Amino acid sequence: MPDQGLGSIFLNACLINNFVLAYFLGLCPFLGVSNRLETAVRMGGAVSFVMLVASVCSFGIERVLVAIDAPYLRLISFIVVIASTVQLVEMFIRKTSPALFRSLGIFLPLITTNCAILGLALFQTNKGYDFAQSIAYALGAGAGFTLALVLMAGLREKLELAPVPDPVRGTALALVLAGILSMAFMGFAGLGV
Amino acid sequence: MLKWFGAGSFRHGVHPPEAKDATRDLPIRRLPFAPLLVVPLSQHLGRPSIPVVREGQQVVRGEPIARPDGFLSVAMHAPASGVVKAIGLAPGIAGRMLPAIYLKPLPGSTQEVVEGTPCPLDATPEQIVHAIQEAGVVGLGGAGFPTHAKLRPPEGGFIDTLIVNGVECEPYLTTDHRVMLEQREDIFTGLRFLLAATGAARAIIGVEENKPDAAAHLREGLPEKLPVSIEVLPVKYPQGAEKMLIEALLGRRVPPGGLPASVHALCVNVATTAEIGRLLPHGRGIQERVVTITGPAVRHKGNYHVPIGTPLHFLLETVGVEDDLSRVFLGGPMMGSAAPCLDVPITKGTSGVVAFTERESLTTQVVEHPCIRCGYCLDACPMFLDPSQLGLLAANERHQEMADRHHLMSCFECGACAYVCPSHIPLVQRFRVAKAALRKAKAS
Amino acid sequence: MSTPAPLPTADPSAWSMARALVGVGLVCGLLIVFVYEATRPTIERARAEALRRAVFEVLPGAASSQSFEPDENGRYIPAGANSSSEEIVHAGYDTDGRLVGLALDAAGMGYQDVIRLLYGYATEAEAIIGVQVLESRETPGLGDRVESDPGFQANFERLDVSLAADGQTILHPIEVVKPGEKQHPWQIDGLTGATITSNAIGSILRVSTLARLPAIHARLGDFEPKDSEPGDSEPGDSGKEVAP
Amino acid sequence: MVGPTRILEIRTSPHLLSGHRVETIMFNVVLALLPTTAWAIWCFGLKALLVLVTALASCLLTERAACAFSDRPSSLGDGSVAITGLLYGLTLPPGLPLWMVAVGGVIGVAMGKALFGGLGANPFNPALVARAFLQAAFPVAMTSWLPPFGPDRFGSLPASTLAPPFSRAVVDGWSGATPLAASKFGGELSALADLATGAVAGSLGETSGLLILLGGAWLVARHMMNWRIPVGIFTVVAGASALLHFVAPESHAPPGFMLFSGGLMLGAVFMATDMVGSPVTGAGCLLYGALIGALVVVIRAWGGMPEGVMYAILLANAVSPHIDRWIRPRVFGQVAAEGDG
Amino acid sequence: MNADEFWKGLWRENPIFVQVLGMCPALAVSNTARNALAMGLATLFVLVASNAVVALLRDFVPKQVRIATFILIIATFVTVVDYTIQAVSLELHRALGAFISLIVVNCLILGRAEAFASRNGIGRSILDGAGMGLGFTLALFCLGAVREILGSGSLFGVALFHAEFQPWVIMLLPSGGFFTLAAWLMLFSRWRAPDA
Repeated sequence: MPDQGLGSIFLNACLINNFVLAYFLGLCPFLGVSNRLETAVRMGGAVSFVMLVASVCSFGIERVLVAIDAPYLRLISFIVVIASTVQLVEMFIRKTSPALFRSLGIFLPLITTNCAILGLALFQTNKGYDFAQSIAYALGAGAGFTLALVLMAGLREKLELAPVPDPVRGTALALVLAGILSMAFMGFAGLGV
Repeated sequence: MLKWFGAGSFRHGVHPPEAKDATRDLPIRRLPFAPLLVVPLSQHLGRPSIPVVREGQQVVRGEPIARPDGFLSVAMHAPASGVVKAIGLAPGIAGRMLPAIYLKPLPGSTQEVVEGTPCPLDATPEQIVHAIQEAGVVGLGGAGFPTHAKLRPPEGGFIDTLIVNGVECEPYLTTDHRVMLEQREDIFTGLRFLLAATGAARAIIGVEENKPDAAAHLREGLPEKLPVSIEVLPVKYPQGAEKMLIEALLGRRVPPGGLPASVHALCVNVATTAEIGRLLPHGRGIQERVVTITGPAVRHKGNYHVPIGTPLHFLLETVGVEDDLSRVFLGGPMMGSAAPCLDVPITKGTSGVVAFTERESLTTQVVEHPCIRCGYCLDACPMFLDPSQLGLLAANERHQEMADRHHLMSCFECGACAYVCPSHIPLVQRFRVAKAALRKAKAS
Repeated sequence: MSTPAPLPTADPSAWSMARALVGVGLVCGLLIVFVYEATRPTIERARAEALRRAVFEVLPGAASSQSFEPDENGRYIPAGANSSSEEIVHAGYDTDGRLVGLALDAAGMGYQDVIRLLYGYATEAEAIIGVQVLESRETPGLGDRVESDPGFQANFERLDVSLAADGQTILHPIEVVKPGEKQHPWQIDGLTGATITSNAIGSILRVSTLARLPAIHARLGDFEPKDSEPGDSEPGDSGKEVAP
Repeated sequence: MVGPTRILEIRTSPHLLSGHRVETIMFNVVLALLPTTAWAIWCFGLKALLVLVTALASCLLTERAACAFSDRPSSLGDGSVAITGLLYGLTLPPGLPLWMVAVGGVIGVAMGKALFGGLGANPFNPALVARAFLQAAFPVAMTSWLPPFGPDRFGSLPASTLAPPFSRAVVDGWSGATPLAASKFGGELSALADLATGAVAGSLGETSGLLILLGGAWLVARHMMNWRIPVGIFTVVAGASALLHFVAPESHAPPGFMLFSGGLMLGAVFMATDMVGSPVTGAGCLLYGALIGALVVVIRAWGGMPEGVMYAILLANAVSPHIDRWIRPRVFGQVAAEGDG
Repeated sequence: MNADEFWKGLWRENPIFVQVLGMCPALAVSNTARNALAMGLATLFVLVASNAVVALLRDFVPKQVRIATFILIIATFVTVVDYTIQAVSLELHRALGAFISLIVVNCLILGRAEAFASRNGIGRSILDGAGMGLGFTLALFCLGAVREILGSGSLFGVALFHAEFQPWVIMLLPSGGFFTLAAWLMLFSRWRAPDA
């Protein structure tokens, strides 16, 4: 792997190859909670946080798997470790900060089986990022996810007041918006070459 | 730029065509009594007055015919000498039937007015306030708020400036203009009463610069010891609104939901002031008011003393209207309401009658388009609201959100937003519906 | 594994929970290991085959190949099967066992994402004689033409990367010029409409050649077929394979 | 005569309307676009005319069909689609095959507008949605430029213009680079005078900055355009590019070049100012303009593409609901400390 | 009605067009019909196998660890599929990339395991899995076919048009995926409108 700069990795994960708009990862929360800006922001925060946790976890797991030469356990251990770590974090947050739990915590169980999280773990492993690069990647992916979610929520809140035809309302509308956003994000292509 | 912020004017607002030329120079004339006068018992905000006459009773012009029901209510006086024909329902301006006293003037009824107990200039504030209530004085600018009710400063507060509203920013109307030219002494007398009642140290008469003659006339006759100044303001709508006028003259902004008293000011319409000055020294009550009758459909446009309760059809017949009369507004075209039918009587709040023919109708044949978010309404709204967003929310019946997040209740329905709206969205109507829905929801 | 639980599910003991998890986990683990072992030879063969094909592609004339990696002294030694060193070099030999050239990995940021290349370096001519894109997410129909466009591929028939006299650097680092303006053997004719991608490829090659060629060139001897005959080792057990 | 029971037309106040009408606004925008359009046709000849006519026709027909499909009265009368069609046509390269022009027109109006509910509901500028779609769908055709003032430009057509539907465009003859591409990839700067008058290769409407400014000035004078948006864009683009040019003159073009090259003028004056997709408050518009300007500079300076105006505006369109949310007029009399609900 | 367990997934409760589940893989690998089909079949296999095993184990696994066990089972089958595809065709594996592994988090599979297989017998669960899996495959194929036909002018790699056909590159890009799915959803909601 080339030694990509951390900034370049961040930009790449955030804008150019936005997890939602270019990789279609995390579509369920993207379509599900982008109706309200407030929930969108909180969901974005929660996902970013879990991404960071998952990134650290999977970096460690991958080191272990390489050491014991068991690549075939990668998927299963990623998912198990990420899920249980998030569970622990959730319990910890519930104990220490009820306010934070109310704003982020309720999303945590939903996120553990989210493709964006596992996707992040798998991609960073495939790309062979080192620790710092993995963190930058996770931060970028989280920021990108939040950005897409927030933009989407703004658009959907605006369109709630518009006379959208019935067959379009709902998921189809969200997809069209996502498609246009995805086209707009193409403008970022090539940043940081 | 300084002028925008300091005394001079308020921000935002619109410039509708003034259309005052037809009547501004015509002296006030008197209109004859209609064959049957209809005096609604609720010509003001607050509780309706309680009749003190019976059916068949004879009354003399100026005699009280109803007494106030509580503090937020005023007395009524007979607009003509005649017989009480009935006490029943009559069509009101909003299309609803309201209780009213039907008065049939005697054939030979004169303009003579009966006098009551005069209120001296050196009376206590409480006495003045009471006298004003007994005189049946309400805001003659159109809002119809009982004037006496706002004269008392709030608990622990004080009023330092009395503002007399001679702005008359509504297009077409020249009532206040004529009053300022013809009833100068009454205005100053009224001012003395008001200053005494409120304890204000000074008074300012605000006049828009399209009435230079009125301002000059007032200045010339200004009594030496009266702490009154006359300020000329640039022409802008809705400068006549209390909050706008206070900002324009004093640079103070009344907080949302607050009263002028919260910035130590009080606004009284110039015609109301004149009426107080005219009535109180004689212990009289309001029996007539000055009304501008104008509009393309009116043949003899002018400013008239019209007895309260004169039905619209009589009034229009007297001044003559075109055959294809299609719309009649009571009050000005910006904030006045359209008369649902010609049975509606002139009330204390009716400052003008503007009639349009089908041909000249200003808003017929408009197609409503969706909001294109041009933002014109934001630049027009004197209250700094977002009428565009409010309109969209109203169309989706999200009334609670309108109030909670977009300050719907600060809207005083001046109509500046709907006036500039290129999509011709009836914004004010939607806001009224939303407010009504909210009130209903709150009540239940 | 399908024994129904004797206890009522309403009140599971810790034991039954642990038993279920461990039981399922064990069976799953076994299944995975079994499938992994069963498919591994096929997969490795396929991978090796793909790599070899790529090496032959960028080193025309090569008939066999062997992978090398540098040891701690910078000496290139035959690489192990699972070596993941980034410094790996694939040497290609012709049918007579002579060194045709070296195939090197290179990667860099393209228009959309990282582009991974394999390029063939002819040791005698000191030129790049073939480039193969291993991985790219470039815009279909635009950026991915670098793989298919014959005009663009023609740049790599003989792209000069000869070393400077001191052997420490490249005499003329590779540069990308506008389409149709190639004048020197070290220039790459850009691809119309895919400027970024062709620039990226040029830059990936330039960076890689500048960084790696001087060191490799100094140790060319390491790649000469010494004692061991090329083409005699078993496929799959080392990086060295035979042509079919 | 006046009968007492005569029923009158009832309507709530205000009973006066200003002269503003949606139709008038739209008509004036079209009017403001005319000089640019005429100049485009003069520069590029018959092919430009055909592209513009096709763009306009496809947009109008799609709108008509969408109205019929959703049982709405025809909305062609409000003139907004005409603007979309004209603007969309002006963003296209002159030799684009007409079938692609038509595809884009259908997509732009159907997907960029009708799906969201028609006039006033489209969060993105439909003309730019159409162009972005074409850019992504037919990248080669969308970046093949023909030089202006070609010989016999009114008598002949390039083969690409009339490419049969669904067929590749054969780019014949000289395919020029736009000034931006030449600057970005070749390090060449075109003369400012050429840029301002439009004697350069590029999309139909991105040729003459002066005529676009003229149209913009007309609209600003008539209060039909929010001047803050272009001002915000120009300020940020000029400022940022001046800074970049000062720091690294060899890799960054000077501000004058940045302002007059590419679609910046057309985008800033006519696209970004689309009322539906832009914020409603004055401060919001300035911010929105600044955001577009910043994005343009970022994409032009560091992105993969020579031009970024289209993407910058689409992205800003997506941000504009948030701007409207954050920047709201402070209701009269509210004290600053109270904050904004 | 046993047959209904099968048919509902194809049409009435189609996972993608009706339930809008499992969209990540549906969009990410549907740029050619072949990839879409391969992904669909891989999902089908995992779905059927995990449904069967979950149904089998439904009385053995206590409620508290149910989800964890399901994930274990699903992850196992996904790993199996991953290696199998790699063995069959490295190229296909490269095209599908990480999205094979991401079948694990396809909400469709966990959803069926939780909502159906853990409450029903093995036969019905297999039918349900097969129906849902086929419905998913069908939907994926619908997407993939449209995207490949327009985006490359071919279907399963076979050119459909004349050589001069201009491909619509956007169809192969993410935005094209969003648009195509949106179009299918709109079509479906129109088709189903009379039922609703």
